[in-house]
Amino acid sequence: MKFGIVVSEGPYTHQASDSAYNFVKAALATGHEVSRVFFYHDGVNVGTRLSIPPQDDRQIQEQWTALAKEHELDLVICIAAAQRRGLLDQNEADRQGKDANNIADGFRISGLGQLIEMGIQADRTITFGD
Amino acid sequence: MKFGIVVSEGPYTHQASDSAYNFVKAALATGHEVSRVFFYHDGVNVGTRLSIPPQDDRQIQEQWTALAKEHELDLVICIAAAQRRGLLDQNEADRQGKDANNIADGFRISGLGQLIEMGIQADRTITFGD
Amino acid sequence: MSIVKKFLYVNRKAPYGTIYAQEALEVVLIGAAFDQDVSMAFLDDGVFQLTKGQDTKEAGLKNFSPTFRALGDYEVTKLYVEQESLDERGLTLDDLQDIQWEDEDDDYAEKPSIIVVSRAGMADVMADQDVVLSF
Amino acid sequence: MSIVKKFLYVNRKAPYGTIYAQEALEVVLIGAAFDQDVSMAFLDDGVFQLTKGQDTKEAGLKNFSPTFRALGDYEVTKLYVEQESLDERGLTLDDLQDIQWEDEDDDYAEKPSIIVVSRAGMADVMADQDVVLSF
Amino acid sequence: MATLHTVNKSPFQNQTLISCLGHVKDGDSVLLMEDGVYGAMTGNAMSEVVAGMGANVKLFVLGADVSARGIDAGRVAEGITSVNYEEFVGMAASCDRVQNWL
Amino acid sequence: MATLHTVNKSPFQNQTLISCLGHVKDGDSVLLMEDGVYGAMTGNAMSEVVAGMGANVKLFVLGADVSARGIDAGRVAEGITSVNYEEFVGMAASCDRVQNWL
Repeated sequence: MKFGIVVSEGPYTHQASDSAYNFVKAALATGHEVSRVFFYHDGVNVGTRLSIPPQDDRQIQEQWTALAKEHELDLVICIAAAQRRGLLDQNEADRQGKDANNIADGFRISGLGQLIEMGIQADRTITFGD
Repeated sequence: MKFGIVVSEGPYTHQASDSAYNFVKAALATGHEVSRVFFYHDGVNVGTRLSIPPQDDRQIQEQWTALAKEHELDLVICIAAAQRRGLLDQNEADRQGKDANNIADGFRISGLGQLIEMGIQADRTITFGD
Repeated sequence: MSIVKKFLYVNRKAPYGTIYAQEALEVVLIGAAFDQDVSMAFLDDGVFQLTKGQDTKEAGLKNFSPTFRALGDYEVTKLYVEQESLDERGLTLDDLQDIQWEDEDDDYAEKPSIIVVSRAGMADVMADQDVVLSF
Repeated sequence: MSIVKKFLYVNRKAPYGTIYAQEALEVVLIGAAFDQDVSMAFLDDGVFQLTKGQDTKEAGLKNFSPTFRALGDYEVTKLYVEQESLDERGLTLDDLQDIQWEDEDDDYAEKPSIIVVSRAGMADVMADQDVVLSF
Repeated sequence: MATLHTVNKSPFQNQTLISCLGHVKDGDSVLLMEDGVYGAMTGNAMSEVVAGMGANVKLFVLGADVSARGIDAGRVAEGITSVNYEEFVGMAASCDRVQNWL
Repeated sequence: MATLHTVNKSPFQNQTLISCLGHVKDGDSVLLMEDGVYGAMTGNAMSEVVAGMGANVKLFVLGADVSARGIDAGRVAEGITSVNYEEFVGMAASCDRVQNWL
C-alpha cells in the first residue's frame, strides 16, 4: 500500500516530525511504500541543514536525510511555506537575491501541487501536526 | 519604566511576534524603555534574514530590524534554542563548521543568562507565546 | 490524471492566532487546479474563520478573509459549517460572510456556498471522503 | 548584581508532545547561577512532567525527566505542585518522582523538593513573585 | 500587589482561560488577547462561566484582536473593557507583575 | 467504510478528543497518540467521558507514547488496546481513510 505523509510542525518544538519518522520507518519495514513526505507549515523547518541539536538528543534532520537516502524517499518542502519561514535552496536563493541557502541533503523544494498530487496518488494520506 | 519582552513563537505561524511588536512600539511611543527583547523556543526563527514573505503581507523580520535600528533595541536570540532550530550567525557557523549563516541585521545571538539578566533588570517581564 | 477523489479540508481553528486557516486556504486554491471533488468543513473554532467584518489593520496582520468569497471562482462551492459549533459560540449564519458561487448549468445563478449541517451531518460528510486534510 | 528577585517558572504543559517543558528546565538550570529566589510551579498538564518511569526509547525522544532530580544540586528546591491538578488527572504524589535536596544548614539532611499546594495556595505563590516566566 | 494576567487562547478549544480565572486574586486584571478575545463574547456557552469566575477581577479585551476577528463591539460582554496597545502597556506598568497564561 | 481517527492532544487541556468522539461513526477506530495518550488513562475526570462517548468505536493508544510519559500500562483504561507503530501502520492500511484531529 502507498502512504502519503504530511508533516506540519517544526523539529523538536512539536513531536509531529518524530511521530511521522517512526510511522514511515514502520511502514517501510512492513513492506509498504511511502510515495512522498510533504513538509508544510512549520514542518518546512525540518529540512534545514544549519541545525545543531545537542549531541545527546536525536538528530532529526539527519535521521530524515539518512532514511531518504536508504529508501529513495521523496521529501518535499512546500515553497510557499518555506519562503515565509526562511528555508531556501540555491535556486530559490538566486531567484530571490538571498546570499545563502540552508536546505539539507535529501530534501527538495516544490509547490503545493505536490501535496494534492500525493493525496491523489497515495492510498492513504496521514498528517502529523499540532 | 523598563520592560523586558520574551517572544516564544516563530513568525507568521503564531501571532506572538506580532503582538510583541505592537506592544514594544506602544511602550516606546508612551515614553517607556524596552531593555531587551529575548527570542526563545521557536521565537528564534523571527531573526532569519532568509525569509521571503508574500509582498502583500507584513514583513516581520524587517519590522523588528527597523524598530531595533530606530530605538537601539537589544534583540537577543537564545543560542541553545537557535542551535536546535538552525539559526546561526557567522561566529556560530565557524565554530560549528557550518557553511552558511542566516541571522538578520539587528539581532544578536547570546546565552540564556541574558533572559535571567533581563528579568532581574527590567521592571516588568512580559512573554508573548503560545 | 483522470482520477477524481473526494478531498475534504477540515478547519477547526480560529483565524489569526495561528496561521493554519490562512495556509489551509492556500492549499485549497492550488488544489482547485486538480479537478478533484473538493469540500471544506468548518467546525469547532473553525467557524470563526468565516465571520464577516474582519479588520486586521490595528493588529497589523494580513486580512485573508476576502479569499473565502473568491472560492466560487475556483469551483470550490461546498463549505460545510456545523450548526452546533455556531450555537456553542453564539453565532448565526448572519454573522458569517455571504459566500456564493455561479452555477454555469443554471444560467449563472448565484447560489450560496455555505451549507449548514448538524454534527451528525458533518460526521456523514467526513465519512464520505477519500482524502481528509486537517488544519 | 546584588538584586535578588523572586522568579517563578510556570509549567502548565505536558512533556514530549511539545518542547516547552524541556526548554523551561534549560532556563531554570542557567538561571540557578544568578542567585535569585527561584520557585517552579506545576499545574494543569504540567504535573505530568514529574511522573516517574518515563521511558522515551521506543518513541525516539530524549528523556529529560532525570534532570528534575538534579535541580537540588542547583539549589532549586521549591517545586510547587497543585493538588487539584493531580486529582483531576487521577495522580497522587506516589506517581511522581521523588525529588530531594540536601540542606547544608541541617547537616545535609535530604528534604523533599515537591511542595503540594491547593489551587488557592498556588494562587498565593503566584501573587508573591517579581518575575513570572510561563512555558 | 495586583497582577495583570493575559490569556491568548480560545476558551472553546483550550482550558487556559478557566485555569487563569481559577488562580486570580481579588483586584487582579485579566486581559484577553489574540484568540483569547473569543472569551469576551456574550451569548454563548462560555459567557456565564467567564462572568461567574471573573466576578472579582477586572476583565479587559484587546480591541485590535477583536476587530481582526470580526467580532462586533456590541458582542463584547458588559463589564469587559476594550483597550488598545498603549493602554495594555499602561496596565502592565501599573500592576506589580504580569503573568502570561500560555 | 471505516475511518481511523488520530488524536494527539491532552483532553485535560484541549477539546479535540471530545470533538473527535462527537464525530465518529459506529465501527470507526480512534488512536490516541503523543499527548493524546493521557485520554486513555483510567481513574480521572475524563475517563467516564471517553468511555461513554467512545462506546461505539474501538479505542487504541500508541504504546511508545504511553511509556514516554511514564504512564503505567495498568493505568490504561480497560477496552483500550495498546499498539506499536507497525500496528498503527496496519490500522491505517486496513481502514478506508485516516482523519487526523489536530
